[in-house]
Amino acid sequence: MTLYLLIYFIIIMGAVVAVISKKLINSAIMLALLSIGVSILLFAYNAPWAAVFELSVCAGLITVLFVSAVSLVKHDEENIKENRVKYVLLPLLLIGFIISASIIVPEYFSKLQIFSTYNTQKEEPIGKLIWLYRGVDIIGQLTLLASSVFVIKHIFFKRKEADNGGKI
Amino acid sequence: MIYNFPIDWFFISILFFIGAYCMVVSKNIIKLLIGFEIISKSALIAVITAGLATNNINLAQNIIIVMILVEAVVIASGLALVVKYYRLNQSIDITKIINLKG
Amino acid sequence: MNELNSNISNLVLIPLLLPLISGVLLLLISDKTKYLKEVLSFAVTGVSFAASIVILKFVLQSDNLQYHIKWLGNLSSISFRIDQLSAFLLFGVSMFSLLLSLYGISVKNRGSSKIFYFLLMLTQTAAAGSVISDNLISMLFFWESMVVLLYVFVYISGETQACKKTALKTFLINGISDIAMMLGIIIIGYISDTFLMSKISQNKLILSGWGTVAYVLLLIGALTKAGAFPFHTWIPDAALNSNAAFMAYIPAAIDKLLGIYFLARISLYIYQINSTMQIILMSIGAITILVAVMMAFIQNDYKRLLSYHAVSQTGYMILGIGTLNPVGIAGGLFHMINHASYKSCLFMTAGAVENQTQTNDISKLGGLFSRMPITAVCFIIAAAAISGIAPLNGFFSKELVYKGTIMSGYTIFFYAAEIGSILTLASFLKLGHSVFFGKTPENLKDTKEAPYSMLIPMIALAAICVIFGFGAHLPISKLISPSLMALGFVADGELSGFHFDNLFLLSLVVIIIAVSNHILGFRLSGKAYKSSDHIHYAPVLHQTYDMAEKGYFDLYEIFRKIFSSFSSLLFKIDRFFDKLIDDIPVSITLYVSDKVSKLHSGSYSLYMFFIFVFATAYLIYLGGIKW
Amino acid sequence: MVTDFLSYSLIPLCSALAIPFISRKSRRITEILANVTLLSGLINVGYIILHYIIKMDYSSFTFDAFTLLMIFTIYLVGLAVVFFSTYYEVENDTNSNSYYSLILISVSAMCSLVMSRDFFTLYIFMEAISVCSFALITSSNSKNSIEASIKYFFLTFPASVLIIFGISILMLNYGSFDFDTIKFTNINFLTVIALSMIIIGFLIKSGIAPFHFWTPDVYQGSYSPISAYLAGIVTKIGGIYAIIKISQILYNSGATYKISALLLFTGMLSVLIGAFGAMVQKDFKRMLAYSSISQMGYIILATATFSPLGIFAAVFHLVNHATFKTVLFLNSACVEKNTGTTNMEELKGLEKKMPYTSWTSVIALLSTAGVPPLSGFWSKVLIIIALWQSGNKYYAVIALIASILTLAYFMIMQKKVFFGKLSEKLTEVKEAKFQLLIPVITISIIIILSGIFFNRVYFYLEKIIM
Repeated sequence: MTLYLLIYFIIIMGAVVAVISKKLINSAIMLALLSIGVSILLFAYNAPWAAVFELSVCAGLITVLFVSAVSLVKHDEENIKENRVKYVLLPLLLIGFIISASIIVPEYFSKLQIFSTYNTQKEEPIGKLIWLYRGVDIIGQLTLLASSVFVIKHIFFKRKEADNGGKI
Repeated sequence: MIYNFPIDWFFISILFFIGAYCMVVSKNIIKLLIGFEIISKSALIAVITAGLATNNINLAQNIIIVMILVEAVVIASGLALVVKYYRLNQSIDITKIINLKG
Repeated sequence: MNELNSNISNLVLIPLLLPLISGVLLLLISDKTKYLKEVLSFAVTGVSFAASIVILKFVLQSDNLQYHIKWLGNLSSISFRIDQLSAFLLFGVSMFSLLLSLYGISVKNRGSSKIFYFLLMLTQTAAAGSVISDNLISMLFFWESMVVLLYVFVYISGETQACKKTALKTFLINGISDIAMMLGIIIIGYISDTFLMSKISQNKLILSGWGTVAYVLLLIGALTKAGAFPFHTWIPDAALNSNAAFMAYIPAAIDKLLGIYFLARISLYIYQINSTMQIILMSIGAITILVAVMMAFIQNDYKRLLSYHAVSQTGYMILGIGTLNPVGIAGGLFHMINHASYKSCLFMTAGAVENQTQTNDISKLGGLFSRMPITAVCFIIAAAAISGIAPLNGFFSKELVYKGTIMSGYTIFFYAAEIGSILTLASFLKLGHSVFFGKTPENLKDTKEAPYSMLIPMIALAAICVIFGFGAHLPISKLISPSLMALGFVADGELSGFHFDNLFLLSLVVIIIAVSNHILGFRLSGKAYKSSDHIHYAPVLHQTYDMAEKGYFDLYEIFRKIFSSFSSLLFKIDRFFDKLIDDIPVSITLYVSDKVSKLHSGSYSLYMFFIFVFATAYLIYLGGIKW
Repeated sequence: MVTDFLSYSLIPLCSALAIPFISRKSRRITEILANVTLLSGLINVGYIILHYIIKMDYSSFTFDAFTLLMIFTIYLVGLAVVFFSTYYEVENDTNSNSYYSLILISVSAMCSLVMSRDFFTLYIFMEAISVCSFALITSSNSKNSIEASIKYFFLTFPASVLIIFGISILMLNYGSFDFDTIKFTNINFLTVIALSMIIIGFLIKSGIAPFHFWTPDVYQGSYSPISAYLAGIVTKIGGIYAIIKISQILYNSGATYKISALLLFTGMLSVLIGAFGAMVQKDFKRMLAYSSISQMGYIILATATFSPLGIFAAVFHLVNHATFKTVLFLNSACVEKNTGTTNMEELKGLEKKMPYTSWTSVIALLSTAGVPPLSGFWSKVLIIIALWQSGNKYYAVIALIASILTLAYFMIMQKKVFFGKLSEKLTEVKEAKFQLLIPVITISIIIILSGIFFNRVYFYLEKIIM
């Protein structure tokens, strides 16, 4: 039980620091920490496949994307004068939220749990599940990937006269 | 390690709050995207907790895998939009784009 | 008798349709033709007069003449039924139309003269129609058309703006009273569920509940047409603003005939009126006599004085009809035709004088006897007739009326009538003396006699006064007693004939009083036309006279004030609703839509905040445990 | 997944993927390929539907009417937009050929969304559609379009999170998420909460009242044909379609009191905000955006009654709204291209210079406002009757009054833009190219025909509730 609390603590800390940090690079790194925390949690909940994907994609790819985007918009970062008050305020608000949520949320969801009727007898193996029962999602993922390719291609379409910057 | 459904949802709500706060408050679009990312993580945890509560973890894993893919695609297009916005406006301050109003 | 009856029956249509068609044709004739219009109208009225005489003769022999035309399917039928009374009236109406078409030749009107003749002939049609129609609805139809013709008649008979106002006043008074009459007729139709007067007269209606309401409404209609007391105010104004031809034709003759005919019909033929209503009728008659004659006495305008006398003479007829005994009714009817003749003759003399001297003010006139002898003679005969001097027709009909009032027992009305005739004689002495005798002012030195077209009708009417006077038994036996029988009253004893009884002596006393009063007035003021001043400026009378002149008692003025304030109130209410429905909703909509579009300030963070807040609010609402 | 229409979603997907390889040299081939695929799909679906509508015998009708109708609308609007945009920017060919492949992918994603039979597939395809539309919005490469796209990206993001939360709660109750298992097993409190979360998610996605903040900005800012595409079909399929599906699940279970109360309130709110918002708008496209919020509100009102007639009216209004909103936005695109501005103050008396555009948009406007002979009237009447029959009479009355408001602001706009006196700046304006008018005219004809022959359309629509 304490292990979960520890993992959750890491995740919450990662999130808070990611939001508060002044420099984008720090917040990107903190975001990676957050993803790693989530994948550990998944391992803890013995969902290995999900954890691996989470680790590789979110911690890896998305962090890389973020870092590259941050580096791309580097010189503009200085002149956005964010007043720090907003971010300093976050921890206080967070503590207030935690206290109030701790009263309402667990009690509400335990009541919800009473209602839940479903309980699988036998678990299908994940392979069969993905391919047979959730076969349709494959088409979904295919369309999604195709659309993402064309999205990137369309957004960075080289106009003859206007645009100069190519892809990163 | 005994597992407790309401506690998980308690932490999910906290994560959701942090993400929401970040998205509402921050001026820098990248910071917005980070808030976006935090909220997606909370959704991910929600799915796995539901899987655990009715112990059909494999279905939860399946959904999480697809969600990760979706999240990656969306973040990629989000960042592409940000880069394009930067290319056009030379700034990534969300509070500057208010000429569509009324 | 039947085939005779059939071709006689379409003879009925002649006094009706012939003037109508020729009137319309007349409009087509261009103005340039000389005298064609006058000749045509004279011929048409002559033919219709002849037709009325033939009908009269026929009706006197056989009982009555029926003629039905289906109209609007069987919803209502125009049915004519000429009994002796109707024939008598038809005769009177056609006679006066004939005389007036002759008189009209030398009268100048606004616009072309053919409109005058067109109106004259249409009035003849309307009057003939309303007199002979048996069905109340068809009578109403002709009666109401008279109102429009009246309006146009007054409108074209004068140039001034005041003439237009009088036309409107005439139209309103007559129009409203006609509406009252229409309601009365509808109620009668409702009570006796038939509109045919002959059928109703079988079982006469009694004055109870709706009956009284109907009777009162019809009474209003009849009195207005006859020009009795409360509704008479348009006649003096018309006298001032319109020409003599109109005054001689409608207010003097046609209106009196129709009004009293209808009064006779409703109070004697359709209804069995009780004693209270009788008193009311007789008191209206008496009041009309006194009030009108008092007003007439002080006038200095030739035609206005005559118009007030016309109103006062109506009082005698109403009094006569009101007595409800055969003698009184005969007196009323006889007085009706007599009055028409001498009043119309007097108005013609007024027209002649006005035509020759271009003024109506008697103070500027004088000594015209030597210059306009024929007009003067006719004036004297007519004046004598109206004031009831012995051998003339006025005396006989007034004598009958007096006998009727005495027999009915209410002698107070008799005294009122006598005082009335005294003042009538005094005012005519004043008029005659100031216009025809005395010193002629220098500018009237060379006035010549009026043209023949005016003189002939005057002479004819004066002759009628004399004939009806000396040979009184002729009209009574031929016209009055048959129509009495038609009304269901039998005249016991000899109606006509000259008998030296105290009534005759009384009339002599009346003459003496009037002459002495006139001489007194003359001595006092030294001027003929001022001979009425000693009464005019008497302490109490003076104020009432002034108020009457300014129109305080005039029903029409009172209503006009009330209505004008009422309409301004309605206008305010309308403006209020208009604002409520148009302006307020539009401004609210624009205000709200402005607020909604302001909500979109374009800033991303505000939008994001709203979305998160509303999403959580919805979740809390939906997520509540008790679903 | 209903597999008998699979071809409708796979063919556009394959042609989209094929485009970069085939049209290496010239753009013409891309345009032709895109048009042909959509045209063939439309003809195919159109033939099936019209065959039944005209013959009116539904004995051999085995398909799912609702899906078929949706696919027909998707292909109709898709083809109109593609055909329009091929001739819209001929001079400086700004659209890369990825523009057409993106549209084809979004068409295929929408078709597969319509065919999906469980919530998670619904979610995936919804995400695919929104990703495509992010890119499509930016295709005019102007500041406004990028701003619109970013706003669309961030403001509709909470929708997907809420839907995932809903799905996770659904997992507590059911092993799998497809509609039939949910519909026929017991619906307890937990399912109601889950479905309501999903409904809120889709409300945000379809730009309904409290979450309507992104709609005006996106429709005004985005590339004109794409705003027609978005308003016409994307927000409908990606948003309201799912809500209608959920109402089909819930409509005879007793547990819907709270959800229907909420949806009624939301529908009415969006009708009013749309109507009032549109009253004072200066920009033609922004006014159309507000009017589409209001019309979407009507659809939500119809679904909120959770009655067969309600669903019937909602579907019919959805199809109608798709047709006349596409016409209006395409016309606004023509107006913008020819006169250079969409500010209603400067546009006066357009009818004299651009008769076809004006008359087709007048027909569309009248149909939106619900003027009798046109199809808009029938759907509005059905909505009001559904509201009345399901007992909430006040909403019916307010809906009626709001439709008068709609007529009001359309009349104001019409008098100002089309029928006023020709302003001097517009004297040399020419009518839009004929090719740009073909899609608009065909859709107007469809509006008129479906209005006049409503009884035939009625029998077809009846199949949806069967």
